[in-house]
Amino acid sequence: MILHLINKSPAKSSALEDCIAVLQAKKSTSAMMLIEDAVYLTVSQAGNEALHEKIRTLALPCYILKEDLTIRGLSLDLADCFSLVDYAGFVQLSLDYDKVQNWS
Amino acid sequence: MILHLINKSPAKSSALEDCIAVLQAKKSTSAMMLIEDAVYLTVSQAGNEALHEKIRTLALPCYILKEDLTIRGLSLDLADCFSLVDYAGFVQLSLDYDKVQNWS
Amino acid sequence: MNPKNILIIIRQAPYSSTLPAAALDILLTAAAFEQNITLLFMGDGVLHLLSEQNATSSGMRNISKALPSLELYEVKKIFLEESALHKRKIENEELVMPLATLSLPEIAEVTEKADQVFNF
Amino acid sequence: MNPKNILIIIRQAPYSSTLPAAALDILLTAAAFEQNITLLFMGDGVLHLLSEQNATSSGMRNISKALPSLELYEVKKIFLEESALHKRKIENEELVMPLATLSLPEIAEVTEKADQVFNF
Amino acid sequence: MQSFTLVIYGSPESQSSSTALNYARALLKSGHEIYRLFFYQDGVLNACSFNTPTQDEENLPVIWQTLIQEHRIDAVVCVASALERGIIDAAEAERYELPASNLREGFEISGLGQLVDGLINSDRLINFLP
Amino acid sequence: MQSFTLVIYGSPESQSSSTALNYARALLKSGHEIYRLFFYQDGVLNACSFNTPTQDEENLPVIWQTLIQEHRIDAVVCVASALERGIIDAAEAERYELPASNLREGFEISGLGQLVDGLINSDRLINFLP
Repeated sequence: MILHLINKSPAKSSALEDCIAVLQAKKSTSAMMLIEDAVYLTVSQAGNEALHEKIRTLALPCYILKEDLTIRGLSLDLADCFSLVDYAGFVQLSLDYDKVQNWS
Repeated sequence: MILHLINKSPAKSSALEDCIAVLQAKKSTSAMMLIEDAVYLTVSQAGNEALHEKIRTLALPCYILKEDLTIRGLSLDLADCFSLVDYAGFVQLSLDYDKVQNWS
Repeated sequence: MNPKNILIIIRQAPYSSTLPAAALDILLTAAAFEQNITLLFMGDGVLHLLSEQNATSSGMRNISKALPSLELYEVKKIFLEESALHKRKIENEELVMPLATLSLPEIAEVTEKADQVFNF
Repeated sequence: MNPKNILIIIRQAPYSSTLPAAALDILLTAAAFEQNITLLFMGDGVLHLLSEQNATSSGMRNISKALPSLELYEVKKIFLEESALHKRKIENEELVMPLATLSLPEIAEVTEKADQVFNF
Repeated sequence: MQSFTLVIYGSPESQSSSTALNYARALLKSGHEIYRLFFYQDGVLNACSFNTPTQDEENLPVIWQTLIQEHRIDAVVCVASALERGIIDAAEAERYELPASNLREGFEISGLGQLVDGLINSDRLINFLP
Repeated sequence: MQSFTLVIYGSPESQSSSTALNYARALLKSGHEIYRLFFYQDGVLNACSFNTPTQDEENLPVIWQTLIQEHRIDAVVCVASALERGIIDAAEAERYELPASNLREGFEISGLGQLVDGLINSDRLINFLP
């Protein structure tokens, strides 16, 4: 049970894709947590929507840090593969899972 | 006549692709100069080879900074769409073209 | 001496880098030196134009608030890449200010005409 | 107290970041504290293993030279991602040292078993 | 109550430093404790005492310092990263014959062993990468 | 002979600083001249005088300084970037009541106007982005 912490935009890093590849390889009860520029994944554009579909297929939680959407002026009305959390929720998730693993 | 200077790996940035898109849009006598992590483009792997083909189709020079291949242990035996230059060549190219435009 | 044609392109998304803020500072300084300035938003750079940004807890500068005041500095040529909004499903109404668009061939032309390009 | 299982993953290419060098320093320190260490090269991280690197003019640290000496620090579990070499058309003979490979399901397993992961 | 070690790798100019700060505040507010803050790589620039931003920007080193002093947090700056980046304490200023220290009060310079100690002795170690 | 303004945006830890240095040496060797070096953003960290790397790494601020002094190059550090990052000259140390300057000899703090002046008055301005 790992909380995978991703902080780079999918346009700038293969972090999310590489993380998904490992999660696809072996069934687990892990989750993804997207912060900083990784929250640009929520913007509805072609490349992002393919990733949304991969997350749906994984059927694992994908949390989005609300504050990082707000400062970027991005919509809080998210696709169904995402859940919003605030910093308190982020801290709690860090404890709910066995460990936090970064992908940058 | 622009020398387009690119310093990021195609895995980390859309710089090269965005540059190519502008070069495709209007015929010119510009050139590309790849330094630092952009020289990872020379590694023969699937995504890179599609970009090599785009550069061939553009039929514009694509210069690679030799020192940046050497420090990375990459082969100097390059695909036919590339030309090797050293720092002196890089300086000369900066003068041969009207201006240098970065893509990062 | 004639003023130089300076093209400033912002391509990086907000908060991913300090370069867009650096671009804005170069623009304001060049404007003070009475140079001829064009500002262009390309790719993820258009995200700076979203009107609802709120930088409070980020520690980074937000340039969206400064954009509407650029006219005061005689910076009137401000454009965005034609397809950048559509690709991100962003509507014109979501932007801090309305802007004219440039197609890729037009961008190529503006770029060629500039004496210096800062492409961040 | 039992030693912790620490997994250090290097995914960034050489010279693009100082994080791989940071990972090596964490590894050496954790080894000195007698922790149980696994080192894994994934994706572009395998490029650190190319033997012909020469950092002289880059101003950045090159970790490839340090790798063959890791055994002295009792770091014996060093792996690379199975498909990473093949994808880059790199041959085993081009590497500074021969390494065992891990498939993605094996990587998932090693990751789950670790107490702490540093993934740079 | 759980204890956390937070490792900060990014400079005050990187958003990751603010993220770590917001995370630190949230965990304290939830009743957890910080075992140690470890400033590593460019993160050591958060411990500089010479920053005097002129713009409307926040002075992150001051905000970190306030948090550290109010909550009496152990805040360690990696010595190797600090020396490479020109952050020095009084002892190093003397040793290298430099005119002054620029390490902010509340921060302490030490080795990477303090990161590994945090890993061993706290419940969670969280990395904030730039 | 052509004149160049080089703008350095990256810290000594970024490869872009070394690239700019190698480029500067090559252009001088080819008989051209440097109108100005302008250190901007994290590039101002190249002008820090407190760096004392312990490792086998090169001390880039020292190498820049040597080049600047040997060739009497005009080396300007952006004031806003410097104040944000804790690089101060003697005047600012006094103004902000800080104990010492950490601006390396050979470098001078000034405004972005010097970048624009370089753009106007040299044949080429080259940006070295991190």
